[in-house]
Amino acid sequence: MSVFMDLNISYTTDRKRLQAMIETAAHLGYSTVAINYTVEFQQKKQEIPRPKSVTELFEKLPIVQGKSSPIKVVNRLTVVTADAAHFRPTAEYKSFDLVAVYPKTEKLFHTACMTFDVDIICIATTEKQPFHFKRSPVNGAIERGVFFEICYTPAIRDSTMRKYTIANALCLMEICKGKNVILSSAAEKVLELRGPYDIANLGLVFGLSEGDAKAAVSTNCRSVLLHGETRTTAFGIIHTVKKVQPTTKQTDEAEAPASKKTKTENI
Amino acid sequence: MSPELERFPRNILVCERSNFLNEKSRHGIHVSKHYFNYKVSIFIPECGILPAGLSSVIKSFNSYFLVQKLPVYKLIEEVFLDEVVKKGGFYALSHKTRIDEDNTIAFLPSGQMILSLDKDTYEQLGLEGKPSLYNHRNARRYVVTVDFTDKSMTVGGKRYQRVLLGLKERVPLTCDFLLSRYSTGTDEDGALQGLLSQYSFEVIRPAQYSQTLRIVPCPTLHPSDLQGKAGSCDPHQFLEWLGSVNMGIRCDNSASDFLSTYVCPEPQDSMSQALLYTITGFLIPEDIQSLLQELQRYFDEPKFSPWLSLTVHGFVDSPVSWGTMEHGFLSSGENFYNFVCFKNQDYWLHMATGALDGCPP
Amino acid sequence: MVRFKSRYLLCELCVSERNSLQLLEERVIYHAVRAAVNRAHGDYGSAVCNIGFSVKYVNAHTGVVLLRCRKGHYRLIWSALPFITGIESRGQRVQCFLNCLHVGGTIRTCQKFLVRYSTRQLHRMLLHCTSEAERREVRKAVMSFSLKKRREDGEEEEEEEEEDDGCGAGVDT
Amino acid sequence: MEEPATFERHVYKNASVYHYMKMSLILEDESKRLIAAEFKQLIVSGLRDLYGEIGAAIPFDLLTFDESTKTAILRVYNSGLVKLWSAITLIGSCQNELCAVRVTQVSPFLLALCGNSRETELD
Repeated sequence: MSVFMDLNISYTTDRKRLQAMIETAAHLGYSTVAINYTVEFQQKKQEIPRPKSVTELFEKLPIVQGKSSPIKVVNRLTVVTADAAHFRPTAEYKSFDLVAVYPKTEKLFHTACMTFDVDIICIATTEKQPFHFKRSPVNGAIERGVFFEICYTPAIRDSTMRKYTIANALCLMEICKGKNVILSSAAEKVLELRGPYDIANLGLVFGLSEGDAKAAVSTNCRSVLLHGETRTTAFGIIHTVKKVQPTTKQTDEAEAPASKKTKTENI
Repeated sequence: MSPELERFPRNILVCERSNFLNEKSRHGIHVSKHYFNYKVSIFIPECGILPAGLSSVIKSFNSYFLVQKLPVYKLIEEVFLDEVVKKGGFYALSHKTRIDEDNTIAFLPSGQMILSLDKDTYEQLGLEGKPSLYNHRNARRYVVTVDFTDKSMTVGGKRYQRVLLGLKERVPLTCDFLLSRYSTGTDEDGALQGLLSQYSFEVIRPAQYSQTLRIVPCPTLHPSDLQGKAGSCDPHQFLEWLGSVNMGIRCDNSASDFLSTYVCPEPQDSMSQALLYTITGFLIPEDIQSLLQELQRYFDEPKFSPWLSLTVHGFVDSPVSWGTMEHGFLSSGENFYNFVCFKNQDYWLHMATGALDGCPP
Repeated sequence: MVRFKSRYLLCELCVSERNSLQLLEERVIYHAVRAAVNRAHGDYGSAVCNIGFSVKYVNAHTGVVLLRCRKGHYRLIWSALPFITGIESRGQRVQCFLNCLHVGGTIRTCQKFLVRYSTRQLHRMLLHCTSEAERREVRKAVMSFSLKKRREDGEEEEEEEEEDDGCGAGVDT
Repeated sequence: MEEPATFERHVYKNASVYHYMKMSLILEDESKRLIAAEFKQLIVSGLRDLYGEIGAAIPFDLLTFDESTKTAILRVYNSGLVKLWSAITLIGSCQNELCAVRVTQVSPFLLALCGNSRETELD
C-alpha cells in the first residue's frame, strides 16, 4: 500500500479555488495530487497550455492531514480526442508529469491502449461509452502499464451522469477484472472532493473488489506516477536515482535534454 | 440482491472471563502485551468524583516525549541500544505515519524493532521480513522484525551492522516519534536524555478529562453470564452501550422513531450518576497495569455499583496489536480492550482488533 | 474468449383482459422493466440494466416474456419485477403483473421448462372446461404437442404453435 | 455472592451485526443550520437516488447529530454498510446547495469511535 493520491484536479484560472482544492485534498489525506489541464481538439490547430509551476501557486505547500510532510503536486495533461492525428506527443507534452488521453472512438481507444505513449486512458463518465470494451486492447494496456481512469465527480453532480459512470465502470471491470484502474475526482470545486476511504468504498459500487478499490486510490496511482517518470526519462532506459525528497520538480527539468533525444521514437 | 455490495469487513471480538485472584488469570499478560495505548477510559457507576487512590495512580502516569525528525538509526546505535532499548521498558512509535500508507516503526519493550515498510523501502533496505497480512494481489507492504536481544544480533556483529548500515546509509528513515520509558526508579535516563537533546522534542503529560453523567439507564450484568445467554445482554450489546455512554448517545428511543431506534439493552437498571474519566496520550502498559490494580481495590469498601469498567484504546496506526501480532488499518484499525470488574474480583475482558488482524491472544 | 455468463428470466405477463396482450412489444416490456428497476434500485439499478440486459422474446398471445441479463445482476432485476403494475403501450395503459416462472442459465432450459409448464396449464384448463366442445379443443391441444414432442424427441419446438418461431429465433442469438 | 469465576473464553467472529460511521456534513454556506431530521432525510434521499426505493428502505439509525459541528454518528446493519456509505459519498447537494459528507471513521464497534488516535493531536 502506498500513500493516497488524486490524480485529477481540474485546472482553473481561478487561483484561489485551485488553492482551496489542493488544501482540501491535503486535509482529506491525499499525499499527491495532479492538476489536470484538458485540451480538446475541435480544429486541427492545437494549443497545449504550459503547466503552471507549483511554486507559483503556493509559497508553502499545505501539510497533509495526519502527517508531517507537505502535499506533492504534479501536472497532468489530458488530451480529448476523436482522431489519432490529434494526439501528437510533442515537446510540449514533456513538460507535464503525466499524460492522459480520452479516446472518443473505439478505433482510437484501441490505438491508445496499444501504442500511444500515455500514462492514463480516461473512461467516459459524462456520456454512455460509445463502444464496447474489447479484451485485447484492454489487456494490451494492462501489459504496457497504462491505467484506466474513472472520475467520480460527474457521479456526484448529476443523476444521469451517475448512471453512465457506474455502467461504464462496470463494463470496464468485466473486462479488466479490476486491474490497472485508478479512481480520481476531476473535481472543479472544493465540495466535489471526497476522502480516500470514501472513494475506496465507492470503488465497490464500480465493481472493484475491496483490495482493488483501495489500490485504485493508492498503489495504482503510484504506478501511474512511476510510468510517467519513465516516459520523461526516455522509456526508463535512463533512470536517475533520486533521494526521496520532494524536490522532484528541479530534477525533472534537469533531465529534459535526455528525453529530447528520444522524442522522435515516439511516433 | 447484489451480494458484492453486501459484504463487510470482518470483525473479531474475544471475550474472556476469569477472576483476578485466580493464579492462572492472564489479565496481566494481556495488559502488558498491548504496548501502544492511546486512550484509557474508566467508567464507574454510582460514583461522583474520582476516588483518591485512583487519582494518585493517574497522577503518577509517565510523561512521554514527542521527538521531531528523529533518524531511526539513532535508536539502534550501540550506546542507546545497550543503555535503553535492551534494558526493557522502552516504548517508541513513529508519529504522524499511517500504517496503511507510510513506513511505520515501533520499538517494543522486549527489545524488538518492528518496521512496517512499503515495498520500495523494504527492497532498498534489504532486511529480511515477511509480507504484510494487509496485502492485495502483489505484496506492497512488508513487516521486518528485528530482535536486538537475540544472540545473533549482538552489537558489532555482522547482522547488527547490516541493520545499522541499512537504516543509516541505504535508507535513512526519519520520522517523528513518540517515546516513553518506564522508569524503575534509578536514574538511568542519561542515554535517552542525551539523544533527545540533539533534536527538538517536548515532554507531554497525559491529558485527563472527567465527566459525571446523571441518570443513565444501564444494562444489568451478571458476572457469570459473559455471553448473555441467561438473559443479560451479549458482549456486543454491552460494548455498544458503553460506546453510547462514552459519546453521549441518547437511548430513550422507541422502535418506531424516525431518527434512531437505539435503546439500552434489556434487562436494565438505572443509575443515578456515573463517572467517566478519560486519559489520552502515549500510555505505557505498566501504568495501565497499576491503574487496573487500583481499580480492583475499589470494591474493598462497600460500594453501590456492582461493577466498573476500564477501556483501553490502542493507536490505530500501530504496527502491532498484542505482542508482535501485526495490526493494520483497512477501514478502521480498531484495537482495544475492555475490562469489566465485578465486586467479587471476577472480571470480563473483551478484546477487539482490526479487520485482517490475527485473533487477539 | 470467455463469454459473459447470462441468466434468463422466464416470465408470464398476467392481465385481466386477455385481448390487451396484443399490445405487447419487446420495446414496451423493456421500458417497463427498466422503469421498475430504476424505481426500485435507483441509479445503480439503472446502470446495471445498461449492461447486458435485453428482452429476448415476447409472445403477444400467451404473454410469455423472456428477459436476459448478466448472471451477477439477475437478482437485482428479478427483485424489481414484482413492482411492475402496468404497461403503457400505444397510448393505452394495461393493468398487469409479471409472474416469474423460471430462472435459467440458457434459453434451452427455459424452453424445456416452458413446455412442461404449458402442458400443466392445459391439464388444468381441462378440469375447468364446461362444454364438451371446449374439452375436445383442449385435449386436442395437449395431444398435439405431446405427440409432437415424442416424435421429435427433445427438439423443443412445441408449445402452442405461436411459440415455435419466436423461441427458435432466440436460440440463434 | 457467586463463586469466583473459572476461566472462560469465547471468540466472536463477525458477530457484530452493526457498523458505526462517524461523519460530518460540509455545506457551502457554513453558517447554515440543519436539524437532525433534515440530515437523516438528506441521507435517505441520497440512498433513494442511488439505490432506489429498496435502497431508501435500508434501515439505519442516526445515533447523534451535533447541530453546531454538523457531525453525526450512524448505525447500520452490516449488509447495508457499503450501500449507505457509497450513497453518502455521492451526496452532492443539500437543499439546493452544494455539500459534501465526509466520513471520518467506520468501525464494527461503537466504542472504537471514541478512541481514534488519528483524530486528535497529542501536542
